[in-house]
Order: sequence, then C-alpha cells, then structure tokens
Amino acid sequence: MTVAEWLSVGALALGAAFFFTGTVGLLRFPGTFARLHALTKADNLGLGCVALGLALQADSAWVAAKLALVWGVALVAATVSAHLIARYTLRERGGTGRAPP
Amino acid sequence: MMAAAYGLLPLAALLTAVATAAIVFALGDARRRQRTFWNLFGAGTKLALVLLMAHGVLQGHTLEVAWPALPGATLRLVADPLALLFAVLSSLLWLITTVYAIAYLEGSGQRARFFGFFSLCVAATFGVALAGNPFTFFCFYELLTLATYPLVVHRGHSAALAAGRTYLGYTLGGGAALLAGTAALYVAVGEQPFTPGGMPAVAEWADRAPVAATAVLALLLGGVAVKAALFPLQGWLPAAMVAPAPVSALLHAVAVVKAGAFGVVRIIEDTYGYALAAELHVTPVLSALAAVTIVYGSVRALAQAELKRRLAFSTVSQVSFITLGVAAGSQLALIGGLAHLVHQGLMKITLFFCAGNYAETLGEHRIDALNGAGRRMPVTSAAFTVAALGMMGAPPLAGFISKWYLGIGALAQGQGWVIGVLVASTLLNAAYFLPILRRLWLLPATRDWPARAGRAEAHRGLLDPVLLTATAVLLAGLLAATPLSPLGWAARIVEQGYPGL
Amino acid sequence: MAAGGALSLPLAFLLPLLTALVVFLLGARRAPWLPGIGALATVAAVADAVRHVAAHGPQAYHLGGWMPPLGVELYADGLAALMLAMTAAVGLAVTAYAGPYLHDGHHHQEAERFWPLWLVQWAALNGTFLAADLFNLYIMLELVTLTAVPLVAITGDRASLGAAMRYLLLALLASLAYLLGVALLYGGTGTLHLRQVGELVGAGGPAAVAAALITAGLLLKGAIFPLHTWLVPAHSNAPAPASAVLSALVVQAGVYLVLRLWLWTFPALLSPAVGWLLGGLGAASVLYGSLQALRQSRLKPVIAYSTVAQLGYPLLLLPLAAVPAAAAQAWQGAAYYIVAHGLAKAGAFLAAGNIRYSLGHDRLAGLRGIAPELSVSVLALGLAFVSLMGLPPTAGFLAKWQLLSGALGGGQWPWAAVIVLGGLLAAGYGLRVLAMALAAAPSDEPVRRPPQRLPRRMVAVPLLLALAVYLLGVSAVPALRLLEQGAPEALG
Amino acid sequence: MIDRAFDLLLIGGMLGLAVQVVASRALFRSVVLFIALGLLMAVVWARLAAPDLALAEAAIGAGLTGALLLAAYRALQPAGEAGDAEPAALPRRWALVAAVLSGALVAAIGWAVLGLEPPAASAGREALARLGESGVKSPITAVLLSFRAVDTLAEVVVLFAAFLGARVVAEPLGRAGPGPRPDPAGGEPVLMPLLLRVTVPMGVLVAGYLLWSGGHQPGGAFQAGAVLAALGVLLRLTGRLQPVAETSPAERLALVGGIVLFSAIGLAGAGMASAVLAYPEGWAYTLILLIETGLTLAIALPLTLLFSGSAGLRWRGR
Amino acid sequence: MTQAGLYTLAASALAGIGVYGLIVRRHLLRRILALNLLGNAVFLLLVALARRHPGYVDPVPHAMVLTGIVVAVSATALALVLARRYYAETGLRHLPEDEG
Repeated sequence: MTVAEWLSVGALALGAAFFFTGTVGLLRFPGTFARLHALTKADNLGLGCVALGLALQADSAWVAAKLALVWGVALVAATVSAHLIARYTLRERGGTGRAPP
Repeated sequence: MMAAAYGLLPLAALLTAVATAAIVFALGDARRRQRTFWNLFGAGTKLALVLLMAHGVLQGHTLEVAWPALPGATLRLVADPLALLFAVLSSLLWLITTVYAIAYLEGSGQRARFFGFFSLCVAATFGVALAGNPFTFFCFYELLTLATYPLVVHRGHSAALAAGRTYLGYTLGGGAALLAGTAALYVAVGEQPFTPGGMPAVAEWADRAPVAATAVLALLLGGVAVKAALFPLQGWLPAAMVAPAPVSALLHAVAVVKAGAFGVVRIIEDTYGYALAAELHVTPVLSALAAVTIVYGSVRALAQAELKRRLAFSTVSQVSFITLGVAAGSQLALIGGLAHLVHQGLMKITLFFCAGNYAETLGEHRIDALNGAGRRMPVTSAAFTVAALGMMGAPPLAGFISKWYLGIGALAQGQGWVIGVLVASTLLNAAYFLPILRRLWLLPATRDWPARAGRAEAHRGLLDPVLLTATAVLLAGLLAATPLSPLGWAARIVEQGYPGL
Repeated sequence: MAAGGALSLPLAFLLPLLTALVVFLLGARRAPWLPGIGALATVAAVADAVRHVAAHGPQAYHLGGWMPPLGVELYADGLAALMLAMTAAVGLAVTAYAGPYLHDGHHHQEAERFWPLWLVQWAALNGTFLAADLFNLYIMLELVTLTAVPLVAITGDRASLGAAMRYLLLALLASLAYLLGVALLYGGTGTLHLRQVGELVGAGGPAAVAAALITAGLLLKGAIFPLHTWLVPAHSNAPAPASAVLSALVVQAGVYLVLRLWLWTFPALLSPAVGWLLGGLGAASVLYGSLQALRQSRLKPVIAYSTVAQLGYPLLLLPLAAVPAAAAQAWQGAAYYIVAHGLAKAGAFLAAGNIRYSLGHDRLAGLRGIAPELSVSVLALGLAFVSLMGLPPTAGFLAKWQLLSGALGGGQWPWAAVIVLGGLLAAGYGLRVLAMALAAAPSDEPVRRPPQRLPRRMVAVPLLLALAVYLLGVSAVPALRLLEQGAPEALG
Repeated sequence: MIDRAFDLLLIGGMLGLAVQVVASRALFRSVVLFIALGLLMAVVWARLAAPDLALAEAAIGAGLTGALLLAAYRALQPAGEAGDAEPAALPRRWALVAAVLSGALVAAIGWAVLGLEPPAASAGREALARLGESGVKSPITAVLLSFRAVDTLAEVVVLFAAFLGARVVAEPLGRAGPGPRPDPAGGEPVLMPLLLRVTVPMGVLVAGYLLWSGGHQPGGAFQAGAVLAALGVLLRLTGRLQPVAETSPAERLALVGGIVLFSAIGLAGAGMASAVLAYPEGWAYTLILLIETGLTLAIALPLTLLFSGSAGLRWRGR
Repeated sequence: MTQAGLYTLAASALAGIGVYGLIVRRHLLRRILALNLLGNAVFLLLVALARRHPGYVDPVPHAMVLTGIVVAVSATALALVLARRYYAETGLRHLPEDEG
C-alpha cells in the first residue's frame, strides 16, 4: 500500500470513529443542546475525514473536488439545521430567539 | 313489390303502436286534444294494417319480417292465421277501449303516462300474437308484463302498489321460468320457427332425452300458465283488478290472460306438437288443471261481493276453456278453444266496460248496491245482460258456440268428463251472473243516484264502446257459420294447420 | 420500425388528455365549449378505431415504433373496441350532462375542477382498454384511481370524504398487489407484453402467485364480492356525472381486465377449480349486491348495489370458458353485459341525479307523488332498470340470454340458476324504486315544494342513454361480429 | 464475504425499521423512522446497481414524501394535544388474521421468487442491445423516453392528476400545507438568508446538471425535478414563496406545458417519424432533452404545490 | 444464496410487514405509511430481480421503479391531503369500521 492509501485508511477510520462517538453522544447526552453539540461536531468532522479519505483514493482531482463540495454543502446544511433546532428549543424555553443570551 | 310491402306490414303495425306510445309520452299531460287524436289515429291505423294483413293472408301472401337479434336467435314476426286471430281481436278491442278510456279517464291525472303504456301494451300483445319463434314470443311476453305494470299501479295508492307487487311477483316469476325453458329449448334444438304440429327437431330431441324435454315443456307451460291464470297461479288476476276499468277490460280480460292462453297454444301445438305433448304425459295434467281452474274460478266468483272481483274470477274460469280446448286434443275442441279466445274477449270486455260504467256513473262497485240499476242505465245493463248470458253459454250467443265445440270435441276424443266440467261451469256461471241480472232488472232501486250533468245513462264515450262489443257478442254467435266469424276463422286455422289432430 | 395499426389508437388516449390539459390551461369558464369539442374528437377517434377493427381485424399500434417486448403496444381487438365505444358513448353523455349540471351557479369551483379530472380519466380509461403492456396498465390504473377519488370527494361533505378515503386506500392496495404480480411476471418472462407473457409464463408456481396477486388487485378495483365494500359509499355520495362514470366505466375497467388477463395472459392457469372460484365470486356478487339493493332506503345506494351485482355477471364467463359447448355464447354474453351495464348504469345514475337535483334528496319514500316535471327522468330511470333486470327488449336481456344459453349449453346449471335468480332480484329492487315513483303522493302531505327546474339537456341525456340500451337490444349482431375480431380461439 | 455481511446488515436495518414503523407506539416515531427507511432504501438502490433510483429515492421517496408526511402529521394533531391519540387498536383476533394473511403473502412471494428462473431474453437485454438506436447513452433514459415513453408521459399525468385531485379535496388555504410557521413574529433565523443564498443557486445548478447528464449517466428529469421541488419546499417553508388560492397562467403553463410538449412531439412522430412517440432520425437526443426540460418543471411544480397545499405560489422575497 | 435472492426475500418480508400494518393499524397516516412500505417492497423486488441476469443489469425494472416512485409520491400526496381534509371535517383520524 502506498502512503496515500495508508493515509486514506487512517482518515476513514478516524471519520468512522467520529461518527460513532457522535452517535453515542446523540443517544446518551442529556438535553437538546448537548445532543446537538455531539451530533454536529462529530458528524461534520466525521464526514470531513471520510471525504478526505475518499479523496485520497480518487482517480482525478475532479472527483476529489466533488467530494470537497459534498462536505462543504453538508457543513452548511448541518450548521443551519443545528441553528434552527437550537433556536426553536431556546424559544420553547422562553428565550427571545433573536440572539443567544 | 307488392309482396315486399306485405312483408313489412307486421313491422309497420308493431311500430304504429310503439310510435303512438312515443308520441303520447312526448306530448305530456297538458295537450289533451292532440293526445286524443294520436291515440285514435294510432289505434285506427293499427286496426287497418291488421285487417290488411288478414286480407293478405287470405290472398295467400307470406307476411313475415325477421332480423337477427343474436347469433342463433332471431326476432321474427309472422302473420299466420292463428296469429291474426289474436292480432285482429287485440287491435279491434284496442280501438274500442281507447275510445272508452279517453272518456273514462277524463279529468284524472297522469294520462300521458297511462296512454303511453297502454299503447305499449298493445304493441306487446301484437308481438306476442305474431311471434314466429319462441325467442320472439318470450321477448314480447315479458314486454307485456312490464308495460302493464304502470297501468296496474296507475292510481298510485297503497292498494294499487300492493296489487302491483303481487302482479309482478307472479308474472316475473313466470317470466323467469319461461326464460329458462326457452333458453334450454334453444340450447337443445337451436332456433326453430313455430311449426303447426310441432317442431321436428323437438320431436327428435324428445326421443333422445325425454326427461329433459318434459322438464323444458313444464318450464315453458309454467311460464305461460301464470298469465293464463291457470290454477294455482291465478292469484294475481283478482289483485290486478285495482287498476282502472279500461285496464281491467282490455288487459286483464283480454290481452294479458290471452297472451298466456295463446302461449299454451303455441307451445303445445306449434312447438312440441300435441302428439308429443301427450306422449310426454303433459296434456292430461294440463286438462286436469284447466278443469280445476274452471270450477275453482267459478266457485270463487260466487263469493265475491264486488262486481269487478267477481268478473275477475270469472275470467280465471273462462280463460281455462282455451287451455282445455288445446289439451283435449281434437280438432273440434281446438276450434272451440280458439273461438273462445275471441268470444271470451268480446264478452268479458263488455262486462268490464259495464262495471266501469256503473262505477263511473253511479259510483257503485258492489253488486248488492246495483239494485234497480237496469232502469236507471238501460243500455249499459242490456249490454251487460247479453254478455253475461253469453258467458253462461246461452244460445245463440258467442259463449254457447265455443262451449258447444269444446263439448263435442272432447266427446270425440272420448273425454266425457269434459261435458261434466262444462255443465258445472254453466251452472256456476248462472249462479253468479243471474243474481246480478235479477238485481239490475227486477229489484227496486234502494238508492237515489243523482244524475250527472243531466244524464241518467253513462257518457257517450263510455256507452258506445259497450254497445259495439255487446253487438259483437251477439253477431259472433249469430253469424258463427260464416267463414270470417271468429269460429269460421278458428276452423280455418285448425283445418289448415292441424289436420293431423 | 413501424407503428402497425391505426393512428386512432394513440389518439383515443391523447385527444382527451390534450383536451384536459388545454382546459386546465385556459380555465373551464373561459372555454366552456372546449370539453365538448374534445369529447367529439375523442368519439371520432374511437369511431375510427372501431371501424378499423371491424374492417381489418385487431389493430396493434407500436408506440415509438418499438416492437414488444422493448416497446409498449396499444392493442385493439373486438373486445377493446367494444369497451372503447361504450366508453365513448358514456363519455359523450356525461360530458353533455355535466355542462349544465356544473354551470348552474352552485358548482362554479367544481366545474373548474371537474373537467380536467374527467377528461384525464377518459384518456386513462381508453388507455386501460388499449394497453397491451402490463406496466403501462399499472400506470393507467393508477391514473384512473387518482382521478376517480377526487370525483368521489368533489362535493366535500363528510360522507363523500370518508368514502373517497376508503376508496383511495383500497385502490392503492389493489394497484400495489397488481404491480407485485407484474414484477413476478417480468422476473419470470422478461417481457411485459400481455400476450407474450401468456406465451412464456406457463402454469408453474410463480405464475400462479402472480396471477393470484394480480387478480386480487383487479377484483378489488372491480368491486367484486367480498372486496366490494368501498363501492357503495363512494358511488352513492358522488355527484351524478361522477357516479355515472365510476359505476359505468371505472369499476368495469377492473372487471374487463380480469377477463382480459385470464383469457389472454393466464389461460394456462384457468383450471376448472380456478374458474369455479372466480365464477363463484361473481355469483356471490350478483346475489349479495341484489339482496343489499333490496334493502336500501335511498335511490343512489340502490343503483350502487346494483353495480356490485351487475359486475358479477361477466365473471361467470371464467368457469364457462373452458367448457367448449358453453364458451362462445358465454363470451359474447359477458362482453355484451359490460356494454349493456355501462350504458344502462350511466343512464340510471344520471336520471337519479336529475331526481336528486330537482328534489334535493333521493330517499325512496320521498319519491311518492313525484312531480310531472320529472316524469322523463323517471322514465329514463325505469328504462335503464329494465336493462339491468335483463328483460327484453334491452341489451341487458340479450347479454343475459347469451350467458344463460352458455351456462345451459355447458350443462352448468348452478350458473344458470344464478343468472335467472339475479334477474328476478334485480326486478325486485328496480320495481321497488319505480313503484315509489309511480305512486301517488300521500294525501295528508302538504303541497310539495316545486322542484328545481331541470335544464333540458340534463333531461335528455339520461333518456338517450337509456334508449341506446334499447337500440342495442334490437340486435346484438353488429357488436358481436365486432367482438369476434381477435377473440381467443376457444371462444371464437 | 464482507459484501454479504453488508447486504445482510442493510436488509436487517431495513426490515427492522419497517417493523418499527408499523409497531411503534408513537406515530411521530413511525413517521421519522419511515423517512430513515427511505434513506436506507437509497443505499439499497445504490447497492443493487441502481444509482438513478438512489438519487430519486433520496430526493423524492425520502425527502419530499418525508416533508409531506411531517406536515400531515402536524395537521392531524389536535390542538393542545401532546401525545398521539390513536384510534383503538383492532381486537386481537384481527391481528392474528392479519398476521396469518401477511405471513401467507410472505411465504407465497418468497416461494415464487425462489422458484423464478431468470429468462433467457428480456426487454432490458434488448434495450441494452439497441441502446444506439435510441439517441441517448443512458439505458434508463432510453427506456423512459424512447422505448417506453408512453409510461413516462402517463406518469407525469399521474402527478398532474394528483395535483388536480388535491385541489378538489384540499383544506382552506390557511390550514393547508405545512401550516403557519411556528414563530411568525420572531423574525427569521439569522442563518436562513445565508442558507438560501447558498442553496438556491446551487440547487438550480444541480438540477440543470442532473437534467443534462441524464442523457448519458444517472440523472434526468425526475431527479432534476425532485431537486427543484425540494428547493420549492425550502422556499415555501422559509416564506419566500407564499401560498395563494389561484394558479397563475405561468404556473398553469409550467404544470402542463411539459406534458403538452411531450404529447405534441409524440404526435408529430406519427408524421415526421415512424409512429406516435417516435423521434425523427437524428433528432432524438435534442428532442429528448427538450422534453426532459419541460418535464422537469412538470414534476417540480406539482410536487411543490402538493406540499404547499395551495393552488399557486407567489414570490415574496425579503 | 445470491445477492439478488437475498433482496428478493427481503422484499417479500417487507411486503408482509406492509400488509400487516395496513390491516392492524387504523390511523390514516399509519395506513398510508404501510402502503408506502408495500410500495417499497414492490420496488425492491423489481430491482432485485433485475440484478439476477448474468452479465448485465436490466434497465427496464429500474425505469419502472423510477416511474413507480413518482406515482407513489403522487398517490401519497393525494392520500395525505384527503386524510387532512377528512380529519378537518369529521375530527376522525381513522375510518369507521361499520361502513360498507
């Protein structure tokens, strides 16, 4: 195996580990905010690692760029959805929802 | 060219009645004058066409029209002498009854509906008469059931509806039997035209499968026996008396029951043939049933207090003479039966018209209320008397002629018991008619009927038809020996068609 | 690459579809004449298709020029041509009737919505009768369902919404059962063309399972006992033109497909036992539907239950198809039954619609002393009922005669008994209705509210439909000659 | 080996989710799990060498269906009721009957598929062999728009019919669709404009790409339409698109224009080519792309409107 | 067992689950979910069967499923709209069993 391949496997394993911990956090943490924290952080990093690992194995730079794009879009989506969930939860508890206190 | 025109006559006559119905429906209730015109025009045209057909048959033309309804089933109208006997009767009486009904229903509601279905009934009766094969016969037979139903329930009250239910229960049940029988017949032998003396294919089939042939014959006869009011299937006829008088007169006294009796003739004589039916042991059963019906109807008639109901049971009894004539199996008896088909029609329609006149003019339906009505309504009562005497079989009236032929015909076949039935019937007829005559003429009036519109007698529109039919009763008896009398025509049918009997 | 058959085949699908689209595009209010034009064009296309079939035998049109199994075929034999023609007649009538019915001021919004739905449905029905491809049939069936459900619910009251919901759920289940069967058939034969599948499928286990699934789905769509429960609420709560279409065409398409598939695709599986099972279901429908119709207190449920009953008759062909002495006549009878029932039922529902439109209700007890203004509608109703009873001189009678002759000819007495008994029961419920319509008003009742005036066209259309049944009752020979085109050999 | 394990895992997950969808006590959970099942199905399609389906399933099967289900779930919750008030379950014996029935179904289908021999020839094999004649390079697009074009035409009509049907039965505007947003007074989340600024152009781009790529690789009008519909859902949810009671002429055109175009080109085939729905020699690719463009709108708009629960939509940007 | 065989069996199991859910659960939304499960089962069966051929993957079932997915979402959407309206008019989230 080449170095790139080793790196790729490492990145994939790391990504899987992030996913795993994120999922465990989602299931075990108390409260919406803590769960969100675990989920978004771990997922974004996990997806990033997986995308990186796959990009290292890609045939062309074009594919690698697409993988990067996937990660980027997922980041945007995760950010916004985490924001929305957090905001909704905050308002449920009587907050203003305009900005974090 | 001429022959082709003759060939289309049956269709033209049929369509005349159907078109009359359509026009009357389309005119609606309001346009009374136009409706009257079309009614009379239709009835008159039809009678003319039928007489033309009779002329054609006498000239030796074949009057036939046919078209395939299904592969293997043809709608076929044939004007043979037997068909014309019935067709002339129904067309003539249609015209007369139309006149009567126009007067009778003056001022009542739903007349467009009434006359529309009335015309359809006549179309159906005509189709029954001219049906050239069992399929066609069945079609018109069922159409007759349907077209009469609205007339039975015409008055629309609960009693009428209940009577209508009874009527349909019987007739549609009979229709189902007839359908099953006809379809089974077609499956067994294919399509065969009515053949005087029986269809050869049926004879072959009966040789191969006598049980099936008997069963089919029983189904067919069971189907037509309902309309012929043969015991024990007569229950609908008295119930249907709830209908207006013209309906009772034309349909229940003539068209419907005659369609049944006519069906018996077609099935025994023209489908199976008398010989085969006798071989299958069906005719003895049939004559026994006819005899029972004759006596039963008369006995029941005795007990009726209402005039129309008494007449209805009398019909039950009298129609079975036709069946008896067929089942006896001799030429003379058949002539008597066929003549009676016409005679009974003329007599019974007269009686019902008279009953209608009493009801319409005096408001009386019960027999015991008619004391002295003869002096108040002499013409009606005279007509009633003629017809009643004819029913009893008093010479020289029409009824005597038919009973005479029936009697000697049965004797010729060695069926002496038929004479007993005839005598019993005559006695019973006398027992239920003579008291009425006595009340009409001999007893003093117990009520004071107000004169309507300054008239003592019935309206002319009600009276003229009665006079006509009563005269016909008289003439049919007096002129029985002429070739164009009902008897003469019946003799012609039998001599030409059934020489083998 | 060549199309083969007549161009009018695809036109029969495309013309009503395009009309629907244009009506939607322009709005029904702006182009009230457009549905009529589309209907006439469709009728012309169907007439041309029928003429081609009659003159040149079965027509197979290969869409896109691709032969099956690659492409989708439209196929019109005599049976399909008859169905197309019947649909065209009913479709034209409904189109003519719905115009005044919807444009009377009460139903403005409904008019906007009714036209595109109905015209799409017409296209889908034509597609159903023409499709020779199992998957294409699936889409057509779904299209029929998805247009039929809103038609049921169009009045928006509680009863019709519930009925529509039940109908939709069951119809979707039926479609999926059908598609499951199709998946198995394609997996086993590699083709979706119905006759090719029939040649390849054999009579093995997978074929039997597929046939069972497909049949169950179609019986549900065809409302055959005991899968009929959805029909009555759906058909009796819909507005008149919708009821007419649903009962005369939509459910009949299901029954048509049962016949089509068993005779063309699964003839190898049609053992006597299977035939008896399907025929038995048909017989049960006939008897159960008729008995229920006798018990209803409103007019439209009577007619709806009569649909359940009438749908059973064509299925009686299946046990008879394998009996050589019975097959040909039973086949003609079954096909003619569908035609006769379609016309008569559409006429009956439209006539009932007039009664309801005018009186504001359709309770049987309330029909006593019905106004003379309604006499034509009552007459049409009565005429239509006579055909449903199978009495002469109607098309229903000729169909019954052929079916009965087939049953008797094959020595299959039980079916004959069912046919005769079914006719009697139909007479029972039909005349129960007509007796009420002929009855006089109860004398103690106050003067009745003057009924709402009926537009002329609404009066005429049901009567014309009913009269068409009588026209077909004078002779079935032309239709049956058409039916011979492409009939399966055993039935020819 | 590992492949088989992965398959088994997928199947196990799929069936487990399905059981949960049916058996779960909480309806909300069932809905969410069903959406999850849809995503899993997308993986299954990918596993079974059906990337077109994976795309469509993710966008339509899981995405849009999920959005519709959630909106409906919310609408079917009585106001002020927290939990799921479900109708009483059927009596036990019914459950038994159902179990027996569905067990028999499983057994029958299982038995049938195991006995099913793959046929020597198939429509699909012929489609692959004659792909060149279709004018496109993707076999699925060839089947959908050339070999079996009528199916596709009818299917878009199905979608149109569903839209028409939904117009008949829909609730009044205020109650239909996803309903009012939970915090109309609170203003918009700060990140929302950002999201839209990224997603909308990109979504359009992706849809265009999918549309164009359908000619030779996975993608096509369905997927493109689904992506556009998802964008529509997003814009409707964020209030950029407001529901209105009238369908505008432009919307009418978009709804049926694709179908009319498809039908018209199909009909023209009878004169210009060999048959209805055949393309003239050399024109196939262009015409298919044209049709697919029309269909993309004819798929996207009704889906969006079905979600919106309205007859039309109006742009109300911020 | 082949991969296709596995998935075909899974499809039949999925169909069973869907039908069971359709019968025993009365909530309209659940019934619609169950119908979708059944739909997925049919699609899975088609695609799995398409995978059995040696040397090629049959594109026709794929096209059928693609079509089927759109049909399914159309039907689901209509059913959901209808269920919502039904609930709005009647307050019921299930169909009364006594009808029919």
